[in-house]
Amino acid sequence: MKKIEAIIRSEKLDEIRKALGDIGINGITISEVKGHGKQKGITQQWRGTTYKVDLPPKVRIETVVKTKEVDKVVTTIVEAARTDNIGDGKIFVIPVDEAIQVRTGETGEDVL
Amino acid sequence: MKKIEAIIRSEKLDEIRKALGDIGINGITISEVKGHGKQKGITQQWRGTTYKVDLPPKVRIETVVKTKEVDKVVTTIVEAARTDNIGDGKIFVIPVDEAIQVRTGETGEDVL
Amino acid sequence: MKKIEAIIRSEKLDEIRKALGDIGINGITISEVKGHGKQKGITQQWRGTTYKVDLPPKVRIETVVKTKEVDKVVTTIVEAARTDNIGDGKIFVIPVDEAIQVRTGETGEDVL
Amino acid sequence: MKEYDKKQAILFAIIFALLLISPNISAEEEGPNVESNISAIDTVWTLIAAFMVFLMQAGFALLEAGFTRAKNAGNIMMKNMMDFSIGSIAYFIAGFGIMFGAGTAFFGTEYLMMDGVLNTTMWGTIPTYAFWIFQAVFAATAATIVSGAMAERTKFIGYLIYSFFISLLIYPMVGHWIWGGGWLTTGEVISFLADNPIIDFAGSTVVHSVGGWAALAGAIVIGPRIGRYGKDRQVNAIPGHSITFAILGVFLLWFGWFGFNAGSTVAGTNLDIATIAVTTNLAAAAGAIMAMTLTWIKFGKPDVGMTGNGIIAGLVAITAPCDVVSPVSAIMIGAIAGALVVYSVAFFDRLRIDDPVGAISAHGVCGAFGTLSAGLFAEAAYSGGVNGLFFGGGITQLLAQLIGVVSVFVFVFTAAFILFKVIDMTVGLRVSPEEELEGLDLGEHGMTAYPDFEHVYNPIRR
Amino acid sequence: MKEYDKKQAILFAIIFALLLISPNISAEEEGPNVESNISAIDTVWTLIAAFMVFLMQAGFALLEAGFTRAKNAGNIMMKNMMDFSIGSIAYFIAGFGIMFGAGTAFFGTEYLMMDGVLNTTMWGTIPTYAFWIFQAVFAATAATIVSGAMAERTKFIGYLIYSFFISLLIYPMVGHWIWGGGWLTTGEVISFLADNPIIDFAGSTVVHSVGGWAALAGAIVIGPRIGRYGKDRQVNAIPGHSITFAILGVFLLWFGWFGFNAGSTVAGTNLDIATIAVTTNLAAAAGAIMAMTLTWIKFGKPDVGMTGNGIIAGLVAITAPCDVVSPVSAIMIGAIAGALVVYSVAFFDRLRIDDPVGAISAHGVCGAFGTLSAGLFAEAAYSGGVNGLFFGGGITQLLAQLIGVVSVFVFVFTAAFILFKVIDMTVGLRVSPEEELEGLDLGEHGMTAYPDFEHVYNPIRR
Amino acid sequence: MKEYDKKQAILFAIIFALLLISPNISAEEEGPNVESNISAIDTVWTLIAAFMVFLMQAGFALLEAGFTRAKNAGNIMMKNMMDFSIGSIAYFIAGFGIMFGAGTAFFGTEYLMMDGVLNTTMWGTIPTYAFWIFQAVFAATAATIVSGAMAERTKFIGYLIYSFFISLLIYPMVGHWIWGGGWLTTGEVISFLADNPIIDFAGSTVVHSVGGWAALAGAIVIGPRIGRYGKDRQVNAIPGHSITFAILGVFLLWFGWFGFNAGSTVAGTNLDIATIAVTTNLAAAAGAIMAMTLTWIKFGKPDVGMTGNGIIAGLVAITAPCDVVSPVSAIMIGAIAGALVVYSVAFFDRLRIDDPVGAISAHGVCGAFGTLSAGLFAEAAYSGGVNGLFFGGGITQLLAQLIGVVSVFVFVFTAAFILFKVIDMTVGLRVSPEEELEGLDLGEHGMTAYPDFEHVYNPIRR
Ligand SMILES: Nc1ncnc2c1ncn2[C@@H]1O[C@H](COP(=O)(O)OP(=O)(O)O)[C@@H](O)[C@H]1O
Ligand SMILES: Nc1ncnc2c1ncn2[C@@H]1O[C@H](COP(=O)(O)OP(=O)(O)O)[C@@H](O)[C@H]1O
Ligand SMILES: Nc1ncnc2c1ncn2[C@@H]1O[C@H](COP(=O)(O)OP(=O)(O)O)[C@@H](O)[C@H]1O
Repeated sequence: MKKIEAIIRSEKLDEIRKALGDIGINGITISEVKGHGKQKGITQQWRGTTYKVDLPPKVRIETVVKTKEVDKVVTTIVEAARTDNIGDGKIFVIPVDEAIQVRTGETGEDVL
Repeated sequence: MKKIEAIIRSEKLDEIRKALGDIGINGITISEVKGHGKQKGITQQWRGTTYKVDLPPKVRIETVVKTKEVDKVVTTIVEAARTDNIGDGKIFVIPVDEAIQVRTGETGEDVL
Repeated sequence: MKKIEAIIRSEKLDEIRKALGDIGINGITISEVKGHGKQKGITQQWRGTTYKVDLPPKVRIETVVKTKEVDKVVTTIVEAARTDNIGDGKIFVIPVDEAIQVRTGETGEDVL
Repeated sequence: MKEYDKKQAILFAIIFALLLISPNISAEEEGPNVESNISAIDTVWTLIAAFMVFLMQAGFALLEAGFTRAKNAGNIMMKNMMDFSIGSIAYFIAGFGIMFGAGTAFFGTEYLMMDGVLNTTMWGTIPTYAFWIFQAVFAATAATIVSGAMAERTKFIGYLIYSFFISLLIYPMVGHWIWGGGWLTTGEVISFLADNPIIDFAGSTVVHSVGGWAALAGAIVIGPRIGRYGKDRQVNAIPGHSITFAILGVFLLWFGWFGFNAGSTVAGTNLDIATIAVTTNLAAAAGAIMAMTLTWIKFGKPDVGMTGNGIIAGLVAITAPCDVVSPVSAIMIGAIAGALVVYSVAFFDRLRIDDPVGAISAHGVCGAFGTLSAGLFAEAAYSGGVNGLFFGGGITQLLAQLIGVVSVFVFVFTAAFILFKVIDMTVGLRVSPEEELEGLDLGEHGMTAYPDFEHVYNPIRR
Repeated sequence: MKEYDKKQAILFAIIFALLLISPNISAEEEGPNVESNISAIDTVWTLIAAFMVFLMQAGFALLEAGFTRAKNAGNIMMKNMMDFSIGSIAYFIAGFGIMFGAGTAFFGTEYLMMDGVLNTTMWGTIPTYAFWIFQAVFAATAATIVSGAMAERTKFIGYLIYSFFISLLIYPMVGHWIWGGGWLTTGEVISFLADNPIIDFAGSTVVHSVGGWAALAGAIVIGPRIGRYGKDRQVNAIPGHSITFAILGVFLLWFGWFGFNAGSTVAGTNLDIATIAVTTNLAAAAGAIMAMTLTWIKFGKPDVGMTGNGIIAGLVAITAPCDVVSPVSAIMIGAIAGALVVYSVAFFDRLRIDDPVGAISAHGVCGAFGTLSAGLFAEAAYSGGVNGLFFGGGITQLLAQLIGVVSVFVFVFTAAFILFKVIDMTVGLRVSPEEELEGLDLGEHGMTAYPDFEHVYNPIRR
Repeated sequence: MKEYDKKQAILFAIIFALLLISPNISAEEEGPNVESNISAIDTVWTLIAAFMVFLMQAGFALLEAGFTRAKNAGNIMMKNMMDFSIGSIAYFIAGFGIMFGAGTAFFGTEYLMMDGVLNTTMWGTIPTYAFWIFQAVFAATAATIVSGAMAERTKFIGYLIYSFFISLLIYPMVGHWIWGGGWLTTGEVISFLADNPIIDFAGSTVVHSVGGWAALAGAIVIGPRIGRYGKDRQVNAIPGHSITFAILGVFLLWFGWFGFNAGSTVAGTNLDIATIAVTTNLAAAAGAIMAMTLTWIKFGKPDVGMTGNGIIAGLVAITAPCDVVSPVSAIMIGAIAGALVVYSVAFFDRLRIDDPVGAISAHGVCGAFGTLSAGLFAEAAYSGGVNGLFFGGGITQLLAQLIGVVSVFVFVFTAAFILFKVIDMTVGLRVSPEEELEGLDLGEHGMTAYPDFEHVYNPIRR
């Protein structure tokens, strides 16, 4: 099992969720994060002082999937999330040892 | 060391924390997430239009524990978090290479 | 590649970001979490009733770095985050299998 | 000028002079005169005061919403819109008539649907409709007080039914007893009261205690919020979601209260309105200072929410005696109320009666105290005759006040208790535990109040 | 006393008596008298009413901000500050003169920069400046209505230009027709209207329909928000970010509306103000109850936001007939408006005309209905003569009302449509899709409204 | 009718006529008459204006809370409740007496605890108590201005002490000089002023500059917030947590300001109130437009918060000259103030004097400018005599104004500086850096303002 962490543009969330649904991925966890890679900050102003918000808000999608599905999922996300502009985001693949379904106590890739 | 990520019902947080405390687990990190596995969304209405919020809010508990404690911790969480209804949540176990305590700079399982 | 998760005092965020920037780490993701290790809660009051908020808010910095940079990054964070008081935080190092840049589809350590 | 003309002129002058001197005769036909201006001044004053009291609805809504959790904010705003709306209609249908109509010692029986009041006046100067709107916003105040005490767990439909009946019946009946010529100001039931009618100038009892005691009945019938009380006298804090909204509510209430108290002259030509504004303001200020000081001593830090309650407490207490006491006494009364509310909130928590906003304490307890304080602090120079216990008047007036306080408590508590029990047994008074946990906004209205913000799951605080 | 003296005395008494009886002569030189007090009462009343109407600006701002997303809140508050500011100046420069100046049947041509009005009065009693400020806050109300319907996508500069022209030209022209002695109340164009002038006491048409129809034109020209409508009649909800702010806005509007309607006598000595306050209040209450009930039936749960709209709908509808109908009729009118707004909101969504706050329905549709309702519900006992269709007056008055409603719709819709098109083709009316998605606060003002809070990315809701 | 009767009748008519013509004789004994109605109108007006000014407390609270961070919101609401409460009591004890009592050229010595004022009047028409409440809300305004400039770092106990002394002493003394018959309007110290008393109608100097200069002293003594200024003139933005609250505050202030300025006639029978309402409104509007335009030019985008400040600036500036200048001049004055505030805010930041809400600029600087502007823009047609520099009056009046501005600055800045230093050296003026970082809500009151929402750690913005 692998956890796929994708940090993406907020506006792309709907599209990605739809794309993931289409390839049969249902379990996802979403959280609000901020961050930067090579993207520049946004300049804002407040009562006469300008400043840079260099931590633009992003959405993080996490989904734990079967190891054999990793490539498909990554490709799907890349396709849906891509705008070809700086700030499109990053995806990380992280090993997962075990997954447990709370309701049943079952474990293994089948609970995903 | 393993990181145990449990995505659970918000209402169960107190109970789980107590249960973890009882088995000697102190270090935990909590964050607000949204997501879905097989749980259906909630229907809401706004000035005459109904819509589905299909990303119900959840709480994520993360705790990094000694490898030998993993089973005990998972079992404890499952017991405390379970309501036998859809939406009870999932637990993932993720390998951790190292842990460092900032205050002292110490490393290893003892800092947990 | 490794993901370094540092859970630190909010007030230290600026300093740490600066320090990481200085050693050439640009990609970071930040999120708001709550938690406790050995730190005690804060007592608050509300209209005559006192209560403990035992989940003080923290900031989590995540940065995925090349394996060979891990030590340098951890040391940098420890130095910048340290106040020698309880509540300074913890750092975890987690293995990462792969990283993908959404904009280009490129993979590998070079996208970090 | 001939003699004839002269005579006419004299006659004319006499008639004219008489006209002005006994002005009551003239008003209608004669066009503008001193009397019609009095009417105008009194009407303008009464209406503006009524509008200010109306704005207290917003104050109550924000105080309640701010003092409770985000997951119930929509429900709370809705309740506050609807209790005023339903109350207005109920008070129009029969409430006003039960309160101010002639009838028995216990309720009036006139003015159904305000029929036939067009172009009539009340108290000689203001149109009956001006008086109606002023009284209608008062009725709505009594009704809305209960909302706060039963917040975060009351079924919406049950709340609507309660709103209708308190505005139609319970409040108007008490109002009749004290302001409508009923038994508490006449000798019909207790002859002692004929000479010593209860003093409740702007309604510490008529409005606030009625609301407060109905709130008490409601809070008892409905029970505490889930998680509010632990074992062994453990009281768990459930902090409100926005102190900013709550204190904005306090400011709006304070503002409206000037209309509430000073407006109760229903006459801008009664210059007592100046003194009343001063006593009202000083009592509120003293209530704030006292509540702040006490919480500082008791808990180590001055409590913002409770200080807001101290202001309300001071305002409620001064409402009855605002025109019979001196400004210095007003400071005393406000300060005592500010202390009372702090201890009273703790007291009801001890009894495990859960009142999220402190309505029972601020309106019920301080309303009772305020009514009694007229029997303690009244001074002839202000009251035009009556002296209270502390100013050499003995306990006569205090006794009258006590009779009023007790009888209103007994009646309102009983009536409201029955009303809530009946609601509970029919449509249901309380939402399910699941709905309560997830919030009434979702359960009752299918919405969330702040969908753009990340919410925190707030565990019960110990 | 000699005969001579006697004669003098008689003469004196006569003169004095005459003086008082025909009071218009006296005011200036004589020092205080009944007449000067009338002026004072009327001025005090008009000014306070104007201040209350001013506060409606805050109500509109909060209603709009609360009903829309957090990412646009700063822009919305800014628009509401600026439409009032720019509107005040525009109305000072020429708006007032176009509206109330003598001139043609279609617009007035006096009072440029309010030159020379110092120490003059209007309607005999109040200073022209008192009348100006009362009218200025009305003009600003008409202007600000549009803001809500075009929220979350309008370019700020375009909005400013629109604000200027509605306050300078469009609103004043309609005002001239109905309140300024223009063709809708004289026989110049349609002689029928000379005997049956349109009744629009406080401006259901002059203010609210003007705002509502301009909003309609604006919403059509600018198009719906991104994601608002899907395929196949799919309407996606875009919930607002704070129901608490929105309903606080409703309360402030309700409060201000008392000044709006009752203040429109511009005379505190006109005791109709009491009846007007009552009809205004009851219509709002009935609107709330009806909107709540209907949403309960239609959607299964009572809708908080729509109930707030129901209140506004009731208030808008009663604005025209508030002084010509009975309180019972006011309840009817309010209830009908409360129903209308629910269906009208759905109707415009069917047409894919996106109005985030329901301004077109509440102000345009209910304003038209309210104006017509004067022709249906007017009663001689209240109106001083005119009876509506339901009270035996036949359709005469209704016809006059209809002419007013239709001609104002045609003019305002056309004028506003052209105005928005011209803005669109020059400086641009709509922000870029990128800016809309990321929020106008950032794009137009380089800021975020709530930087200390974690925001949720709110996907479009289906 | 016999000759005798005739004579009597004539006599009667004469007496009656005389009675009405010289009305001062009659008031007390005669029952209602023209004079008593004047009293009533003036009292009603003064009280309602006072209530409106009271509501400015809510406006100040929201402006300050909105312009600062969420972690201090509870503390800010608390300060705003308490400065009014403590100020009310202090002004009751001795403040009013120092300000309006007879005494020396520098302070009055009457009215301790308002003893013996019952049934007395001021200015002939209104009860002393009506005057007191109007003045008390003014005193509280001066006090609360400082709160904003010292926000987010002031120890609560220190703030309370400051509040007490500004309301008891500093503000009343300045008030005495200008409104209480003190040296700035008599010739006692500078004989030139006897003929050219300073004009400060509603208190640009008495209220706003006093607040503003005390704020300057406070901001200097306490120092900037942590992280506010970097190296090399670097100014870091610390955005406020809710622009919606802040602009709601601006609207409430604008509303209250109508009472502040027009109410300062303390007479509704003085029809200047109409002109004053107009000048007040136009100055605010012009301030908004100017501040918006300038920020647009300077920073590329129109700034919402600064536009709010522009409104306050316009209002502060017009406060002194509101009854002596024409509406067109009012637009000028407002526009200049709107520009001034933009540059002044930048100027104080250059000096590293940290004022989170811009109080020093809006109230101090624009208050001084507004006072001077009376010497520039006064016109005899409005002022009843005095012409300013731009209207042919030469520099005489401007000089008088300048003397007033400078002497008040020197006195208030010095007195407040000493007061804050003493507080600093005794109970402490500033919280610890740790408390400041974590927020005063936790440190001072053991609470958080918005516990149900996820907060963002907001780094200092560069
Ligand atoms: N090495 C990294 N470690 C952790 N998070 C990263 C890393 N690189 C990028 N991110 C996250 O991904 C988001 C998008 O990154 P990216 O698209 O690379 O931004 P940019 O286009 O500016 O380079 C960032 O906001 C950050 O939260
Ligand atoms: N495969 C997964 N990957 C990541 N998160 C998941 C996955 N499956 C479930 N989750 C998270 O766990 C939460 C609860 O899941 P679950 O109990 O499976 O929901 P349900 O009962 O509807 O199936 C979801 O809201 C989601 O945040
Ligand atoms: N074992 C753990 N697993 C997950 N998170 C932890 C663990 N230990 C500590 N944390 C996180 O690190 C934060 C700081 O921890 P720490 O500095 O150890 O607190 P303390 O100083 O009280 O021991 C905590 O708030 C928590 O979020």
